[in-house]
Amino acid sequence: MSTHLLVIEGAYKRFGGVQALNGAALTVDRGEIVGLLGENGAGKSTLVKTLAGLHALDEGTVDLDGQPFHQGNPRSARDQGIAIIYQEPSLFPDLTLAENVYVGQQPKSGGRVDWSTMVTRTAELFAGLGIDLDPRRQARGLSIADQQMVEIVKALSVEAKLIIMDEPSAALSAAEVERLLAVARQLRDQGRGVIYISHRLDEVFELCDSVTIMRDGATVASAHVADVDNAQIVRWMVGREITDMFPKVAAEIGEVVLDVKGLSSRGEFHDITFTVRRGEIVALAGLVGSGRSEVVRTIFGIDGFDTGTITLEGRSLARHTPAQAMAAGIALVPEDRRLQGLFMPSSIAHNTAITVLGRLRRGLLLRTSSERKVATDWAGRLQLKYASIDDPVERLSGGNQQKVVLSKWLATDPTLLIVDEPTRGIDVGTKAEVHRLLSEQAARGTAVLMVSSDLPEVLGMADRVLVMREGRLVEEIPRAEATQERVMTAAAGAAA
Amino acid sequence: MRSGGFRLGWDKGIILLLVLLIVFGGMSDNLFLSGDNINFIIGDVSEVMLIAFAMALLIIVKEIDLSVASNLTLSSAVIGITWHGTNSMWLAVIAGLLTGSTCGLINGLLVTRLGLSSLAVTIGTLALYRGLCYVLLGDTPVADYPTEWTDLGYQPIPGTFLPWVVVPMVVAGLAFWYVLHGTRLGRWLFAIGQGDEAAVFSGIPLKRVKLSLFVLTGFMCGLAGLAYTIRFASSSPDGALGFELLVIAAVLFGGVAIAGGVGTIWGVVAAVLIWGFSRSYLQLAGWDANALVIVSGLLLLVSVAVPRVLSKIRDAAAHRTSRPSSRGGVTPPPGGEAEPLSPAVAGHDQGSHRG
Amino acid sequence: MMTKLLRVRELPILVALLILLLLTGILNPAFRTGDGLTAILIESALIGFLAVGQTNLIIMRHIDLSVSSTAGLVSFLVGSYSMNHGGVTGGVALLIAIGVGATVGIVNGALVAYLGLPSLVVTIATLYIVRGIFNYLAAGITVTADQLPPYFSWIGSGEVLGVPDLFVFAAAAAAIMTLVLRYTRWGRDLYAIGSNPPAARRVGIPVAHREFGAFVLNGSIAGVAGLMLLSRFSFADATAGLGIELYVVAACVIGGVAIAGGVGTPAGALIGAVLLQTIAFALGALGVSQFWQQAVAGALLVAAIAFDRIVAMRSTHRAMRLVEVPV
Amino acid sequence: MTSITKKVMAVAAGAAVIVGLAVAPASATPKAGLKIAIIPKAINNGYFTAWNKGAQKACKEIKATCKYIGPTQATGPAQVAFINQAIQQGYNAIVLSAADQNALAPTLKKAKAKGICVVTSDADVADPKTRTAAVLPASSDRIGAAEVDWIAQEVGSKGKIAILSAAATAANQNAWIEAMKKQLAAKYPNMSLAGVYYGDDDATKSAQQFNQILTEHPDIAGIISPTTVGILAAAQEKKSKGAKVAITGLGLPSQMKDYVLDGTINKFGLWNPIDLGYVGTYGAAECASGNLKQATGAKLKAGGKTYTEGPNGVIYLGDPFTFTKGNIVTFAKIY
Repeated sequence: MSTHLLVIEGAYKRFGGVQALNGAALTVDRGEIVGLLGENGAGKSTLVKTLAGLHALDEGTVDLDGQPFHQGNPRSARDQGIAIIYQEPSLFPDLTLAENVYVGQQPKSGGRVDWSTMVTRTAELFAGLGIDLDPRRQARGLSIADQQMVEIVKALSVEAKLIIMDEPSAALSAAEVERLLAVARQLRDQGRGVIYISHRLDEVFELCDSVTIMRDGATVASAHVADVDNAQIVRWMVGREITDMFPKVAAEIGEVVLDVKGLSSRGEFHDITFTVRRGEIVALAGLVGSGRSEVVRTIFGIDGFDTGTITLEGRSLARHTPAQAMAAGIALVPEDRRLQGLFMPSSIAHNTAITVLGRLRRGLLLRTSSERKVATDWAGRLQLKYASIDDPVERLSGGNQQKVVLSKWLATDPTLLIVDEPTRGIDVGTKAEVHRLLSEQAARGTAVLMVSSDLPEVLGMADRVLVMREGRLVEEIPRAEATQERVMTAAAGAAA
Repeated sequence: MRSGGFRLGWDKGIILLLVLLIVFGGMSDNLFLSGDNINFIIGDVSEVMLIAFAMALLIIVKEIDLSVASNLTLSSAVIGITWHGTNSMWLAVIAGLLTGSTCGLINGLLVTRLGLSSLAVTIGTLALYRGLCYVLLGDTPVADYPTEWTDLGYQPIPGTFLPWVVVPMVVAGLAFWYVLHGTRLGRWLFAIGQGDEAAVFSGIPLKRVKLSLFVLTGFMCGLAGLAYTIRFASSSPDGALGFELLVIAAVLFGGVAIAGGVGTIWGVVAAVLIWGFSRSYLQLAGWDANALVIVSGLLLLVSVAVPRVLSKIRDAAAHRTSRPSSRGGVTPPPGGEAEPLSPAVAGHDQGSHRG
Repeated sequence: MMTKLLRVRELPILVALLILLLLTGILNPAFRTGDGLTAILIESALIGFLAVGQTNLIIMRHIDLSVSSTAGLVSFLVGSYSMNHGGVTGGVALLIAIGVGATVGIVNGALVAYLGLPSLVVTIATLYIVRGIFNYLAAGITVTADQLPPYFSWIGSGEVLGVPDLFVFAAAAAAIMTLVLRYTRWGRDLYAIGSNPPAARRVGIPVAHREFGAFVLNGSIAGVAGLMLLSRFSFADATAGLGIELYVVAACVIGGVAIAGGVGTPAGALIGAVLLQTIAFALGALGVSQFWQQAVAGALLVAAIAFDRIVAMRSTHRAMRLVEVPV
Repeated sequence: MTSITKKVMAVAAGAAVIVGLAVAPASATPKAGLKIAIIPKAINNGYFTAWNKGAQKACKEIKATCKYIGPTQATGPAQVAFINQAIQQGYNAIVLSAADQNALAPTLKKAKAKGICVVTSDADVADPKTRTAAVLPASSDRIGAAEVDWIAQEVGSKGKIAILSAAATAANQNAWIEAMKKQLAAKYPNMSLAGVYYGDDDATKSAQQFNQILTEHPDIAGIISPTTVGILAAAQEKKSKGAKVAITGLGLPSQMKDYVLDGTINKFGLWNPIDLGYVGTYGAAECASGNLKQATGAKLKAGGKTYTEGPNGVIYLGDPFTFTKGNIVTFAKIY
């Protein structure tokens, strides 16, 4: 029996236009924590989904515990001893915690589900990991961190051999991260294999035994943590010239366009004050869950706010709707392309024109032809790769979908363009194009407010960097002084 | 905005079905296409058609209204009561339309303000509005409407064989066609049906649009109540029983997807006419009334099953280009993992450039 | 053990029921003699029994409107069989009931579970088709008491300690199904599917098979309900069971089975059925005129639905909304 | 109208039925080869199956082709489609039991405009101008009074009674109920009407309403149910609950036989639906042949008996028969 717990070699997988896995490989031993690193879009989550049994590889071999891993069936993946902890776990809100742990495999006695054993066993597993949750309470309303603990306990309940943690620490506070890392070490000491996926290199160095780095769907390197340093890992991860990634066009900074003062919304963010000037790109940096998306949603009018003022070109906006924000000249490219940015079954033409229908009516009738004209015009400007303007957007690649969302909002000719994670999950090539577009738009006098968790992007594009932590604006750093350490310190509140 | 794969074909297919039915029916039974019979059929389907227009829009935005039949009867009852009270038919008509719209408003507020499921709400209001009919009329139907109004019910428009009710039907049909397929509001309806959240993020006033659709449906029930009252020259509390399932069946048969986001007005018009003409044809051919009920059930099933089977076949075929099937399969990787701040690299570090 | 069954969710409607019964008892002497109570129980037996099968479907975010036609068809088929063959044994009656009911369930289940059609549309269609077939066969024919074996009316009118046999039968069915849902893996899967369908698939629960099974079970229950109809009235004609499908759904909703799925028990749905019937009776007993009764019942139904939502909204902390993330 | 003369008329009417069946058809004055549509309130109802038997018998006698067409739901709007069918297919006459007093008026006007004779039988429409004649069992007053007399005999002319009717809007039932109220006030001072309950001609609802009556008025002495569905449901409920309340009203002998024989019901009445169908068809045929107009005093010969039109073209066939243990078995075979 080979010594390795898991061996993946020569893995290939294509989704429509995107080659998600391009010759990936990964090896994990029992009692080892492997850090799986790579930029987003590098193929990490596709690999995870393969192991979760949600789809099968086009090519390549996967051996688990010496036997070939039976792919493509979630139940058999679980039976073969693989458990996944997702960054946003999804439990069964109406069921109790004990049931969530034992769903589909409830302990039985005398032919019927044995509730008391289920509760006591769950309590034991919780205690084992130092978690004080009541197994009888409903899962609805549980914090993300506690949900993850339930998922981990679910893994323990099936005696999982290999536990994959897919960016588990993203939305956790420092204390919750410590608890998570301690639990991971416990799993390793129990002889299980752990794959830890994260962008926080400090956690990786603190926790993992070895690292495997992926880029553009392939495994570029793997090594023991002791033999490598931060910079080497980054070079493997990024592996391309940084500068051409962020074509910064010099823009003449004009007067204040957006002026936010003392903005607070209970439980989301407090006392946010900043300005964005014409022609300026301001980045809003910080960890996921630090409240950045909530701020821009409020500026755009999706959510309300308790105190403070929002003024655009001198006109104040209060309890306004997105429609009023758009009328005032604000545009928001939302965080989730699929759920918030696009109407997936609809055509490129309809998606692009939806925000400017008011202007398109000629005579009585709003003709699809006028929508096609606008969409074709913008598709050209953004070099969109598409067959016909009437194709549904769900057939486009991630990068092209983002271009449609961008053209949808650029078509409104906004004075303030807000973009939330503009280049998340799109191929490297399109990323550079999006950056070029943003800086050209700024050069034309538009004020740009960019929420981004991609530090190279923040440092490469922003004229000013505002850092948020746990709902507060903690630091404002001009471009010249913006460095990795300073932003990280402000964002994580701890030495990088 | 009529995307949505095969559905596109269904609304054309159904118009073809209508033409075939009329041609085939006409050839095999010369009474079928007589002016009188067409006059009857148009009158027979008028109330279903009027409400189906508004119901189609509701289903496109993923909502539904089961209270339409009770609303229709309540509006008719109010017309009766007001006619007795004020002796002016015009006041009665206005009162009826107001009643319908108010009932729609109540449904709309419960759904949009309280976030209730429209199915659950309208099961409740179906019973409530029907009960109010009995409160207003008790056991005495209103039947003493002025003859110049009730004559409209059966005398055709002079010089033609068409009943007067064809006027509101055509006007409403054109208006709804224009709104759904030719205006910004129409694009919004399809957008809401295809993605609630994306609609809000595109600046579409979701709650206000849905509320106005419920009020519009209520108004159309009031209008249908007026047509019903004139057609039967009376208002009684037990009118239009079981009517709501008929309207929903017609709308779905017309190509409007219950999952929302897809549908056409001409598809619905064709579906209602097919229902009217096939009923009349089978009846003239001596079929038993029960057989008609079976036929309408089968037609509804076909209207939903055929597109589904074809899209499954299309998906299976498309699978060779490894596009995952939409049912239960895995959608392509979501917009990338939520990525925390990556301290990976300083902006100016010249990483070694490879490949 | 029973108390655990009626968790918090069913408590409010149980309290409402007791208050209403008390109120009518005070205001109307007949109630105290138990006659009124027996009458309510016999009336809610049929709707309560049908609610048992419907609950399984609503828990999984589905619905089955064809139950009234199935029950009507079975009541007529068994009646006419007995008329033509000079009587019918219990076994044959059950065979016809479950056979016909399961067949309709299989058609509904296959179309919804394996072809993925929406259950509202499919069951409206089968409601019409089965009603059409039923009326076509029953045109002009009426089966009367003398053409039925005596045990039908004996069951229909029998009582155990004042509680009508039919209600005992419905209550037993509700109790058993509640236990099945609570103590078997099949039952727990239904709640998981209704609570978070994508997560249920991800955990490997065979969602389609569970949906199919629940439709076949509901069809069979509707078939047996046809026998209840027959024994209740010793009479079968084309109007049997007409229009009760929406009342069954209303009973489930009032009984705490949320339309959004994942919550509710058959026992709660039975209580919902009794509550609906009590409202009708109480209004009559309180002297509310015939014509006001349906309006008040409708208003109470809307209030119950709204109340359920308000309670649910207040109990979830808005900030911590659990995200249903499709993988 | 003393009870004696009522008895005499009852016997005479009964004789007419038997005579009508046996004697050879009178000279067929109506034209042969007429096309007549027989439209019931609903086709799935036993009462109308019997009604249609009478109509078909008349059609055979006058060599007319008659088609029995109608809706599954007993509502006016549902009947309109079938009246239209008769108009479209060029029928000469329509025999109609109106499910709704008012809703059919516009369509009947259209039929009249097309020269189609319409005769209502069993249930009339409100506007006499929309049809030529109406063949009804007896005047609503006579029917209402007879039912009150039957229940009075059962309860010894004292105590509370209730009425279990069909739909709230059923025109003939409401007319009979008015007559019952008048009869109670006039003849039975120490009997009182507790209330009117509506079973909507639905077995389930009728049974529920029966229980509602018992619950609300535990001291109820008698229940009148002027509808075949209501009286059957009431009898079944009374028997299964062993209730003591007296029950009477209008019911089909074939459906009520058991309950009369086992004493659940002692006396109830009905006219012969076969007669109504039979005479109604003759009326329609005579009208279509131009022999019958709507005029008080006009004569209609049918099956050897002559009927005279009262005001508004209404022909009464005579009082309802009363069925008791004695004659229930023979009548149960007929209808």
